[in-house]
Amino acid sequence: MTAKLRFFAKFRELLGTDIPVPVPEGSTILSLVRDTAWKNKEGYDAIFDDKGNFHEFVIVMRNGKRVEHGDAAAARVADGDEIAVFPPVAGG
Amino acid sequence: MTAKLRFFAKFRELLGTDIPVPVPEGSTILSLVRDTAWKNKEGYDAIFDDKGNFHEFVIVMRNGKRVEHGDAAAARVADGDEIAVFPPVAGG
Amino acid sequence: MIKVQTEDVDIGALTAAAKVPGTGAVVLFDGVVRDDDITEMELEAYEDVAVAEMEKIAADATRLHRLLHVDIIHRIGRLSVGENILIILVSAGHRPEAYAGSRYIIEEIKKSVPIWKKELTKNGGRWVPGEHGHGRGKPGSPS
Amino acid sequence: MIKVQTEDVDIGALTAAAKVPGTGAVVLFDGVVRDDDITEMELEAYEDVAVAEMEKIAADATRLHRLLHVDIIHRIGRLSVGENILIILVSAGHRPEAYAGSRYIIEEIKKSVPIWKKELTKNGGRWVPGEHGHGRGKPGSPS
Repeated sequence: MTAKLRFFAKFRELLGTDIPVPVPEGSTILSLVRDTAWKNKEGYDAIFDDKGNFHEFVIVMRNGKRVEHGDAAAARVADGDEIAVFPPVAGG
Repeated sequence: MTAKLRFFAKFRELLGTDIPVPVPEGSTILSLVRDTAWKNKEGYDAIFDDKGNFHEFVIVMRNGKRVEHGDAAAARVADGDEIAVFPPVAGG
Repeated sequence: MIKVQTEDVDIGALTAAAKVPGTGAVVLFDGVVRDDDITEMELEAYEDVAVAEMEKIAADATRLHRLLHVDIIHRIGRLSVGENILIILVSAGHRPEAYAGSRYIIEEIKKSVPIWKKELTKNGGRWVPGEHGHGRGKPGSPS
Repeated sequence: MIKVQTEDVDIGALTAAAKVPGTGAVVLFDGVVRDDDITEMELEAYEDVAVAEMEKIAADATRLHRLLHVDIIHRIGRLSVGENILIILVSAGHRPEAYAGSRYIIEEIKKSVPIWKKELTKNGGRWVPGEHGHGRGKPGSPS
């Protein structure tokens, strides 16, 4: 079972993007992003606070739909999911 | 002594425009416009009410500056003046 | 550029030229002849006064809304459905000023610029009534 | 046309094409790279989601403001000072709808469309902070 992790903007610079990741049994959105971000301390710190929760401003999506931080810890990742993590948008 | 009378839009259709008019001694803006408009009843009625006053909506200018109706009856016409009379504007 | 003219406008070129230093937002308003069962529209202006009034409006808008650039081109003569009647192009550092400045200009033009429109239909013509009864903003106030 | 693209836009052609039947007013918003001591700007999008979100915004604007036509073209990639970043073009029967619809679209784009800008300066780069801390309108509300 694999998922794709996508980071954008500053998070992309620190962690890369379009990252295929194997999904261990029982993975949640939160655990999968944490495990992936862990490889780069600066990238991890950009996304998570010191309790391992998403910073308030971080936006998380699964397959293009917003996922609330409160739900990310319980939402199981399914095969083929695209999980996107990004800072506040600044287009226009 | 001559002045130029300019009518616009519907008033122009009825009365013409760029009309050079001799200015009799003591002419006011009101009297000069009245005398000129008199030649065409429909034109006159478009501009004046049955007391010979400008309809409320009529705009009068002398040399590009607005003249209040109340002042038009007293304002003496000077040689070379350009008097413009027109209905409410509708540009844009 | 503030003009009353019969010719059409090159909107692409005009927009490119509006990007003066400091520009972050450009807003273009394009008033178009609407197909309200008309064949054509005929526009007439008291030209010198119309240009002077539009120059005053542009200066006021620039001061009030901190604009960096203003073009106003009002067309006259005979125009077909879909043709440009009025182009207002403003540049500003940021979007709130650009939108507000553009809107200010069109509303003031409607109030005070001596231009008239006649709709030509199959059955003749009809002068379009102004949006402001007294034609100069507040009733009775000289400009 | 709702697009995220690297190429520039032909504003003249786009404006001409926006004059669909019933159009009386066209409003164009053009967001431009401002010369805030930067050399260039680099834009990045979560493309599929950005396009879907802009399509939703265009549909909402059309319904709320009775628009007749909407184009939104957001550019990405590396842009120089003075280049177009975002073109919003709306048509309506009358000007209040056109202005309000245009303004609605830009404000919603700022809130919710996943696009990011990095200002490149002589000393490196700086990600532009969003105008909305939470990036999706009301804090905590899913779109």
